Amino acid sequence: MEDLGLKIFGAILTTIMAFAVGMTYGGIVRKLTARVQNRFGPPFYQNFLDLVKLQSKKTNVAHGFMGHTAPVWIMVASITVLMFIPILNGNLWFPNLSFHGDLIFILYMMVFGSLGMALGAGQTGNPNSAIGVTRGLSMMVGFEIPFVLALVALMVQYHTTSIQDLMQIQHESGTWLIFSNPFAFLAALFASLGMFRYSPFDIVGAPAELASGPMSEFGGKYLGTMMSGGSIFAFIKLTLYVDLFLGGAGNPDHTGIWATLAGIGVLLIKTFTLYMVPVFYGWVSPRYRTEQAIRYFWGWPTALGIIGLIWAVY
Amino acid sequence: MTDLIKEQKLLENVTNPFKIKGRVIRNRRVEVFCDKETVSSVLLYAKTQLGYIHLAHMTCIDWIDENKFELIYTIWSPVEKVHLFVKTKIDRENPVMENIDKIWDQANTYEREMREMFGIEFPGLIGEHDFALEDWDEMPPMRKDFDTHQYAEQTYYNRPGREDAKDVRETLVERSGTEVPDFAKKYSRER
Amino acid sequence: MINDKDSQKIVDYIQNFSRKHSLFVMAYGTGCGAIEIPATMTSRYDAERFGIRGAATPRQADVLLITGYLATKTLKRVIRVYEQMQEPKYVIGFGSCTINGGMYYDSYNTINALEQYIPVDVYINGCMPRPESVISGFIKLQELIQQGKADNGKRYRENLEWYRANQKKIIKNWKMPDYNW
Amino acid sequence: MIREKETTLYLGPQHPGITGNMMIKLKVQGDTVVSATTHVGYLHRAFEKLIERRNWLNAFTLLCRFCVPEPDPMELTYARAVEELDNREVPERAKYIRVIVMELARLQSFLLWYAGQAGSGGLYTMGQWSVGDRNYVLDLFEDLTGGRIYHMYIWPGGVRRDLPDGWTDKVLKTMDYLENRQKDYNQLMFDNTVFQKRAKGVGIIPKDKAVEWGVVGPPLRGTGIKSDVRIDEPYEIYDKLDFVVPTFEGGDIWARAMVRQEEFRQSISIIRQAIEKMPKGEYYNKVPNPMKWIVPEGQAWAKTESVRGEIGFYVASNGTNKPYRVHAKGAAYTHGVTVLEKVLPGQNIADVSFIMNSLGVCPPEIER
Repeated sequence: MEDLGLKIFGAILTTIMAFAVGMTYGGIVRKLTARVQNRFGPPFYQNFLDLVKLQSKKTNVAHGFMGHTAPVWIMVASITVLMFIPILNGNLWFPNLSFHGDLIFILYMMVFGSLGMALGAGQTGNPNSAIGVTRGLSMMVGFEIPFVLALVALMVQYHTTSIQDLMQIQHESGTWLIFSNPFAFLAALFASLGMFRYSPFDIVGAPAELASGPMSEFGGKYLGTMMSGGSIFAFIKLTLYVDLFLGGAGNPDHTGIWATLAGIGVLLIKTFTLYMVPVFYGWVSPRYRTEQAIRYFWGWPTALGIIGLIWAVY
Repeated sequence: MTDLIKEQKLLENVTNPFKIKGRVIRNRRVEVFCDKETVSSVLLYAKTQLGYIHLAHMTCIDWIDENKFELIYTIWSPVEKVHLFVKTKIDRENPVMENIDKIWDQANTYEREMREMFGIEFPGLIGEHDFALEDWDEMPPMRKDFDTHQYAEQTYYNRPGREDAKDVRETLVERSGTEVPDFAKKYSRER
Repeated sequence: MINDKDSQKIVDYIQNFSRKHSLFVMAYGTGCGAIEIPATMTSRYDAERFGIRGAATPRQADVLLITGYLATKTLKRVIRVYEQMQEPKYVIGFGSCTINGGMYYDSYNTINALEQYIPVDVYINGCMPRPESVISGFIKLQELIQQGKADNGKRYRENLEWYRANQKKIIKNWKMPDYNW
Repeated sequence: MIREKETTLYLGPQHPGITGNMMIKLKVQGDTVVSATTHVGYLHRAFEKLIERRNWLNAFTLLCRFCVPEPDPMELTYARAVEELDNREVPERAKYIRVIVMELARLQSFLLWYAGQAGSGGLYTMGQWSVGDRNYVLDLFEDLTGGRIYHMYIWPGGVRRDLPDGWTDKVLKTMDYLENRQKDYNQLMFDNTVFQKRAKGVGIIPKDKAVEWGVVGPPLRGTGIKSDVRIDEPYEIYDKLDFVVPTFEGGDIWARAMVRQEEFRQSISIIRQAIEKMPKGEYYNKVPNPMKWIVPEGQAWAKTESVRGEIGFYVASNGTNKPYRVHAKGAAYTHGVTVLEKVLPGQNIADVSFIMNSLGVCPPEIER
C-alpha cells in the first residue's frame, strides 16, 4: 500500500513538473525569439500569466459536447502519455506504468489528443477549424512516417519495445543510441520539427491563412486548458526523445534526493537543447504549404529512417 | 510647344473616323468630346487600332448647374506614352450609360462605384449592387445636391464642441479669451 | 484564519494582475490607425514586454482596438466581433476619429462617437497617435484593470437596450443574431 | 480526382491575413480556391465628398490619409494637378526635396511590405526587423515635417518648409544603414529556400494580359514589361537622375519580390544623387492667402509612381476656393478587385494572403 501511495504522489509530482517545465520552456522561447527579433520580449513567466488570465475568463459559448470536451481530451491524452514515459531512469519518485510494448502504445496515444481536438474543432462549425484539422491530419501523415521508421529501427536493433529497456541498455553500454543509430535519430529529429509546429511547419494554425486554425472558436478556459495540455505534451515529446536517443537521465543505482535532483538537472539540459532545434529552425523559415511540408517529410527524413532501419537490421 | 507631333497625329486619328471634336491640351494630354453613343466605339477603336490598351482611370463629374453628368475615360498607350481623355456628357435625370466592361474588365469596378455614388445605370453590369456602401437608401451620395454634413448631423451623435470647419484660431480665442495675434491675422478668412 | 473577504481580495488581486499583464489584442485593423500597430508591436516599441500580443480570433481576444474612423459597414462587423469576445473584454478607442469624428466629422459614412455604440474603456487621442501614446493608452488600461474599474462587458450587458437602439439607428438592415452568449 | 465539396470561406474583414480591412469571399475545394469575390467598402470615408467641402489647401489633411502605408505620393499627385490648373511654377530646390521625400516614402513603404510579405508567409523575424528599421526612416520624416506617418509637407508651389540643418547628413547616414541591412534581409528572406519555394510559380499574372487588366507598378514590372511613371512621364527631376527601372520575367510572387528588392536599392541611390545635386534657393512659390486661394477653372490629370504602382488624380475646378471634384485612382483600385479576382482561382488557400501582399492591395485606396 505504501508503494501505491508513493506512486500516486509521484504521478502528481510528475504532472506538475511536466506542466511547469513545458510552460517555462514556452516562456523562454518567447523571450529568446524576441531577442532574435531585436526586441526586449516578455518575461519568462509570461505564459503562466496568460494561463491564469485565460482560466479566469468567462465563457458563455456552447459548441456542443465535443466542443466542450476537446481541451479535456488533449489534457487527458497528455497526462496519460506522460504516465507511460520514464522521466528518470529507474527512479521511484517518477514512476511509470512501463510495460513491454509501451513504445507502440505511446505511438497510438500521442495521436489521441489530436483526434479529440479534431472532433472538437469539427463541431464548432468554423470553416477555418475544419481546414485546420484537415491540414493537421495531413501533416501527421507526413511526419509520422519518419518517426515510426526511426522507432521501428530502434525496436529492431535492440529487440525490445520497452522504453525502460532501451534506457537501461544505454545506461549499461555507456553509449547513447544517437551514436549507435544516428540515422534513426536524424529521421526522428526531422519528424520532431513537424511535431512542434514551429515554422516552417506551423501550417495547422497559420494566422495569416486560417486565423488560428482548429483553435479559432476556443477561447478563455478552453484555450487555457489546451495551452497547458500542449505544454505537457511538448515536455513529453522532448523527454521521449531524450530517453530514446540521448541516454535518458538519472541513474538507477542512485535514487537519493540529490541524485534525483541531479537527474532532473541533466534532463532539463538535454530537453532544452533538443527543444532549440525546431525553435532555431522556426526563426528563419517561412511557412511551407501543406503539400510541400508532406513532400519534405517523405523526402530525406523518410530516406534516413529507411537507412536507419537497414542499419539496425545489419 | 513645337513638338506636339504625336499628340496632333493622335487627335487626327481619333477625331477623323468619328467626326468628333477634340483638342491637344498639352504634352502627352489629348482630349476628345463625343456623344454618349460613340464613347464605346471610340474606346474600342483606340484600344484595338491605336494601341491605347491601358484604362488608366474613369471618373464622373456632377455638373449640377448644367444638369449633366460628365464621364471621363482616361486611356494610355504604353508605346506612345500619351493620355487620351474621352469625355462625354449625359443627362442627369435617369442617367444611363453604356457598359464597357467587355472592353476592359476593370471598368466593372469603376462602373459599380459610379452606379452607387452617382446613380448612373449601366445596363448589363455584373456585380453586387453594394460596392462601398451597405444598405444605402438615400440619394446617391456623390451627387452635388446631397449634403453630407447635414446627413451626418442628423444621423450620428455629434459631440458638443465640435463645430463645422471652423477656424482653429477662433476656437482658441474663444477658449482662452485672448486676441488673435497680428501675425496670424494675415490668413484669416474674413479678409 | 482567512475570512472570505480577504481570500476574495487575494484572488481578485491575482486575477487582475494576470489580466493586466496578458492582453490579447484583436487583430482587426478597422481604420488607418492600424498602420501604427505593427510599429507598436515590433522592435523599437515592443508592446510584448507588457504582455500585449495579437490574437487572431475574437474568442481568444481581450482587447478590441478600434483604430480610427469606423465606417457604418465596419461598425456592423465590429459589433459582431465585440459580441463574440468573451468577458472580461476591453475596448480602446484609437485616434481622434473615435472621439468626435476627427476630420471625418461631416462624412455620411463614418460614426462620430464610438461610445454611443459600444462601451469604451480608454481613448487615445491624436491622428495618428504615436506608438508611445498607444503604449501609454495600454498602460492606462492596465491601471484600470488593476483597480477593477474596467467593466466593459458588464456595462454593455446592463445598457444593452440603449446601445442596441443606437446601433439600429445606423445599421439599417439589422440581420444579426441576438446577444445571447 | 475525387470531386470535393465546395466550402465558402470568408476571408475577412476581421482576419489576420488580410492587408487592411476588406473581405474576400472564397469558394474552396479542399485547399484550392475555385472562385474569389472581393467585397470592399469597410473603409469608405467619402473623401471625395469631403474634399468638395474643404479649401484647396485644407484638402491636404484628407488627401494624405487616402492610403495609409504611403501618404506622400497622394499629396504630390494632387499638388501637381493643382499646379497644372493654376500654372504655378515650382522652384528647382523644391523639386529635389520632393523627390527625396517621395523616395523616402517609398523606402518606408518597402520596409512595411517586407513585413507584410514575410509575415503572411510565416517569417515573423523579417517583419520585426524591417518594421523596426522603418522607424529610422520615419524619424527623418519627423525631423522634416513634424509627423511620423502623415506629413502634409508637399504643397502646390513647392514644399512647406526648407530642410532643417544637418538633415541631409542624417539621411545619408540612414541610407548607409539601410544598405547594410539589405544584406541581412536578403539572407533571411530572398536567399531562403523555403521562401523561394513558396513564391516561385504562384499568383502568376500573364504578360500579354497584364496591361489590359490594369496591372501597374511592381507587379507589371514583374511580368517583364518596363513601365514606370518616373520614366514614361517624368515628373519633378526624375529625368535628370540616373536610375534603373528593374524588370523581371515570370509574373509570379517571386518576380515581384525581386523587382521590389532591386527598387529598394535604386531608391537609396536616387536619394543620394538628389542630395548631391540639390541646388540652393527658394523652396516655395507662395500661394497668396491659402484660405481664399482661388484656382482657375479647368480639369487636370496628374499621375505619380508610388510603391504599389501609378496613382492618378483627376481634379476639376469651377473657379472657386474649393475643389469641384477630386477623384483618385490608386494602384490597388484594380489590383485589389479585378486582378485579385482573376489571379486567385486555382491557387492554394495558403497563398491567398501571400498573393494579396505581393500585389500591394491597400483597401483604403480602393474605396476611399
